[in-house]
Amino acid sequence: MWDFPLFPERATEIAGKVDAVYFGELAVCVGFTALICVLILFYAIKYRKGSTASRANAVTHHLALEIAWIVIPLIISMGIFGAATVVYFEMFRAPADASEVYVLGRQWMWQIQHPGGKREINELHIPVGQPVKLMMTSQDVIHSFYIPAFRTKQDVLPGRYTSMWFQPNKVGKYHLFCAEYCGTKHSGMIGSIHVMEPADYEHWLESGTQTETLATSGAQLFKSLGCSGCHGLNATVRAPLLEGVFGHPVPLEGGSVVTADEKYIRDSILLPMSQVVAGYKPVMPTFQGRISEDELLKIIAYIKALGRNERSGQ
Amino acid sequence: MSIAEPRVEHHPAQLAHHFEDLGQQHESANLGMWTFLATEVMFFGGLFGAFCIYRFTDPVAFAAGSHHLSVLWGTINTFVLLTSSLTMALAIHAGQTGEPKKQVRYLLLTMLMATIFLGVKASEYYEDYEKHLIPGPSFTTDLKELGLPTDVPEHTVQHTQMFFVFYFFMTGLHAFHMVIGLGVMAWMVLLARKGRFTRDYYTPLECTGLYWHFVDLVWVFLFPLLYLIDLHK
Amino acid sequence: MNAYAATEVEAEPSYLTAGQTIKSWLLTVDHKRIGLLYMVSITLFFFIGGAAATILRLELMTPGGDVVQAETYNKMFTAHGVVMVFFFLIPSIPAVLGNFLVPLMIGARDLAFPKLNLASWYIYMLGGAFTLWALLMGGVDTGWTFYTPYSSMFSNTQVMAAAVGVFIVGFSSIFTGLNFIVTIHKMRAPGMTWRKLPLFVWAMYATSIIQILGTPVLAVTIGLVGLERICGVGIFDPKLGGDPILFQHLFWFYSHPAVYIMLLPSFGVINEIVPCFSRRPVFGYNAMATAMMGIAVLGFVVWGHHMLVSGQSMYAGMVFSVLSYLVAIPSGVKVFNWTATLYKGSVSGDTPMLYALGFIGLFTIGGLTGLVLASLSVDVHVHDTYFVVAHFHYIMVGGAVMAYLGGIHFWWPKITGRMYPEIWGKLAALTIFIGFNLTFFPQFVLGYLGMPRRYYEYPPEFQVLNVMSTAGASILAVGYLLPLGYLLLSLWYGPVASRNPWNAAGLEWELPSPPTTHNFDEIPAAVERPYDYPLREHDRVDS
Amino acid sequence: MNNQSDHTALHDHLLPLSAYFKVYAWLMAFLLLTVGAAYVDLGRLNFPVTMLIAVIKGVMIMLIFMHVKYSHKLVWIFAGASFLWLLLLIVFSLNDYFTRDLLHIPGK
Repeated sequence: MWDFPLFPERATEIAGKVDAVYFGELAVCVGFTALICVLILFYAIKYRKGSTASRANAVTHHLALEIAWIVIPLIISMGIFGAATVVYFEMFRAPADASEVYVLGRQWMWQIQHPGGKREINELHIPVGQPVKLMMTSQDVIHSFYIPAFRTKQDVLPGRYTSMWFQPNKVGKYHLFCAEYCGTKHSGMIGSIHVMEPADYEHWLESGTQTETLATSGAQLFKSLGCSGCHGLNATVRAPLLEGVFGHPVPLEGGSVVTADEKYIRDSILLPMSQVVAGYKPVMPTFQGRISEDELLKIIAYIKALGRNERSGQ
Repeated sequence: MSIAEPRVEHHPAQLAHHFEDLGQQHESANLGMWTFLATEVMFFGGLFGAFCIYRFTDPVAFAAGSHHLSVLWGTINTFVLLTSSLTMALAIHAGQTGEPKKQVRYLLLTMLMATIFLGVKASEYYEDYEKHLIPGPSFTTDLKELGLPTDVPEHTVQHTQMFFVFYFFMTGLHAFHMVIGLGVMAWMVLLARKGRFTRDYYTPLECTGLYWHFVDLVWVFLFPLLYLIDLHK
Repeated sequence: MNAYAATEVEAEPSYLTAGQTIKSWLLTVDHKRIGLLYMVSITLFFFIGGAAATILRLELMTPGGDVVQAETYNKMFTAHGVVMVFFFLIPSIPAVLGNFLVPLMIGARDLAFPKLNLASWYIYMLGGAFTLWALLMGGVDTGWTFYTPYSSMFSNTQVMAAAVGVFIVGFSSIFTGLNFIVTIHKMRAPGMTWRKLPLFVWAMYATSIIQILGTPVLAVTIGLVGLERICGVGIFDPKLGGDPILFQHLFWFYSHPAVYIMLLPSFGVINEIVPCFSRRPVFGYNAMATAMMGIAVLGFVVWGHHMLVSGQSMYAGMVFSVLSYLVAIPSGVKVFNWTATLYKGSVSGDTPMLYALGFIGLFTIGGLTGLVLASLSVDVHVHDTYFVVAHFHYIMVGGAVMAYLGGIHFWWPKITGRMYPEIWGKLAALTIFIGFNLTFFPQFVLGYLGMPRRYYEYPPEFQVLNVMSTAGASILAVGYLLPLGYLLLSLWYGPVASRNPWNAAGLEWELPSPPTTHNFDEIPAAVERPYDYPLREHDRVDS
Repeated sequence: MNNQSDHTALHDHLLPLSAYFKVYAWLMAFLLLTVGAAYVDLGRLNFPVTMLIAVIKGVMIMLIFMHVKYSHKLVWIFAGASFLWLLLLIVFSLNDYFTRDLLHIPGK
């Protein structure tokens, strides 16, 4: 009975840093709580009603003391703030070489799609030691993707992408929870993260039915939805070429510049009028309602793949 | 309210049992009204805040929505409401000088202005209804009718509808405040006719005035936000 | 106990006996009677919320679902949250003790607007009726936070009835706040300057600011949710073009300061009890008053720390995080000042003091763990876990409820004219303290382990800690039933209380227990400085 | 602050009628100005100019029509505080919207 855990497993480097900040905070908490409790008990006993302790020279205010207990906690808390914030930025700034996995939350399951095209439900298999970035969205209400062993969590919103990343350093099976209340079976929206040796991971990837990569499916959609009719090299309508666009700045009509990221591509497909590339006519039709979240992810993967190629001319 | 008050014989009729003198009572009522208005500012303020944020996220849709409103009627209504504020200020002035006839006259004028405002507002609402601009299932999705460029995504239509959600919520809430104001003013007219408001005691009249000026103040901000800011586009 | 027996005989009837009909209670404009009306109603709601909590704790004894269905569980935590937050904690100290005490403490015959005060009780009851109706008609399953788009587009439960109840009860809170602000500004006795105000009155003033400026935003937000739910027009649901994060901004703009609506009044109560039972003026009066006002203002600009993983921008998260640390400083000042008040005092451990000392300890833990939650990276891990649940229960139960009970015991003789049995009082205080810690301390551990909140089922390795928590909850339940029993009995069997059984400073203690309907025959003209506690003679030399 | 001595006499802010008419004239002038300005394309300035005029109108209504100018400083504080709080709500919310995607991390 007494072999239950009191502290969560730690399976990323970041988790260690979060724990370090937490332990620092815990020390402050315990220290101050102990100080207050000990003082209260000590005073309550020493100066109990009727005790003979001297009450001479009692004061009702003491400026220096009061300044001290404003300034000292302020310094300590700013220190905590600084440390916690540094780790926070590390937690969400993904390295460039992270492989991308797509996550779709819905009542009440997690649908996960690997860049190679492999799909999973409520399970995520990843290789140890490699950074993985999750691109997440929801089909209905707000969910939250939470892996306690990685000390990381991010709300998953409908109509918008959110992201998180991690680099597991320990092989094992870890809890995946939905942390944002999402309805009746909220507590059933759980799963596991399987961190595997790279060789096992390769083996796992090859097992089961082989599907095409996301980018390949995206390429097919790009043709079948008619995108290539305008964005292709031999197009009759002049539209921007998408080769090498991803991750680069794009000048817009009206003078502003945006970086072509997932959000920009998604917006351009769904809301083409909102950010027209400088020098082009606003002629692209919207694909709102004609394309599913799933298909959007594939097209984004395709455009990303194009982006990794050399910029292929104007 | 019970009257077991030891010094009751010194007290004027309008003085409630728990106040020391009329000055204290008047100041309390005045401060209470201001506190209430602070609450009202935040009440409308939440809507203003949400409106501003959504306008920031989709200016095109909000501009398109705004273009459906009639600047002419809006301006006329602003004129009417500002005038009603003037007549209300004059009614209070008449309260301060203790002239019941003038109090009644200016209150009635204010009520007339308020009625005109509400009439104009109602006709604007009716026009919106005819143009299928009432949010909900009957809201038009015809891009031409909405004045949106062809080829905009569904979201822009939704945001145009959202403009009207805020338009009707904010102006409706404002109109609701005016209806309450009309009721209170009618009551004040009755009291004023009985000569209840004298140089020494016109607190209810003053509070009504504060309320009415606040209603005017809200409109001073609603009018440009809803009708004007996107007019040049 | 005999020392407390009344010696004086009052000629004028007390406010309790000045009219015995039901009508004389339901149509009363006497602030003291309205305070009692509130006391009865919020006690009712406290036990309704407590019953819901009992079901939650029973269900969580085992990892699987067994006691109730998942739907029922979700409805129960929603009922627990909505009832406890909006119908118990927010009105608790202001509407009961504040109503009763503010006029007495400042030397006034009543609040500035007695009829408005009665109206706010009726508004409270109307809001309560809507919410109870929602619970009886099948319940609500959105959580007390009503997050969109779940609440507006997905939930099939009685969201609207509950939302209307919360909307309505907000106005009760606004009117109470309005009444206090005007009363404190305009009804003080001559000589009762701001620097002579008891800190309880300062606390009520700071609370009222939040009530009048925060609550309307909640009301309008609920209105928008209702509009989206009923008319299906897009406001917060992304499918209809809305932004659910905006709901969270508007909701927390009220609901974070609402925590201070619960907490500032508690500070006020503790500020009265600690000096009285230490026989010392409160340490650092100016700092105490300033700290409360500072909390009221700063508390409005930290709401985004509830949204650090919500999709809010990182930069906004940083701003909210750093401001959250700043709001912790005045809370720390208060804790240090209370501790310093004990120093060289003459401390006695009567029941109110036990609650007060318990409050200081529990609030310290609750406040400090708040710093853990406000730090960006650690919050990513513990956000929406039992760590949060433990933290806010330390603040709201260990803080606000302890202070409320402490205050009820402290002023019970003044309110009812009777003494409660001291030994039972001490026993209950101790039971609550132990039960509370056993219930909620394991939840900190559970939270860091990663158990998310609002979970009906959970992985088996969390069971032992959950069983501990449930065991604590049953002790806590006994602790709460005890005062209900002996306080009620004391109304008939308790010894008659004197004017000032605690030998406390403050205008309210110069009045008979219970006071007359009009409080003061003559408004007091000269007012001493607050907390004028000289050391007892025998403590100066020896005893 | 002593309550009894502090109660201002009731008659002390009786303004001449001309004051009200003067404010009314100014309000009308600003109404025409703001409608006129709305038709002119001032680029980014349209919004601030329109709001500035609204604020000026609002301040005039509060100072003269609502007698704030002649009131106790408490009224100044209350009138000011409500708008300050509204500003807090709007500024701190917009702070989120303006800084989203600043770091090109989706969701941050």
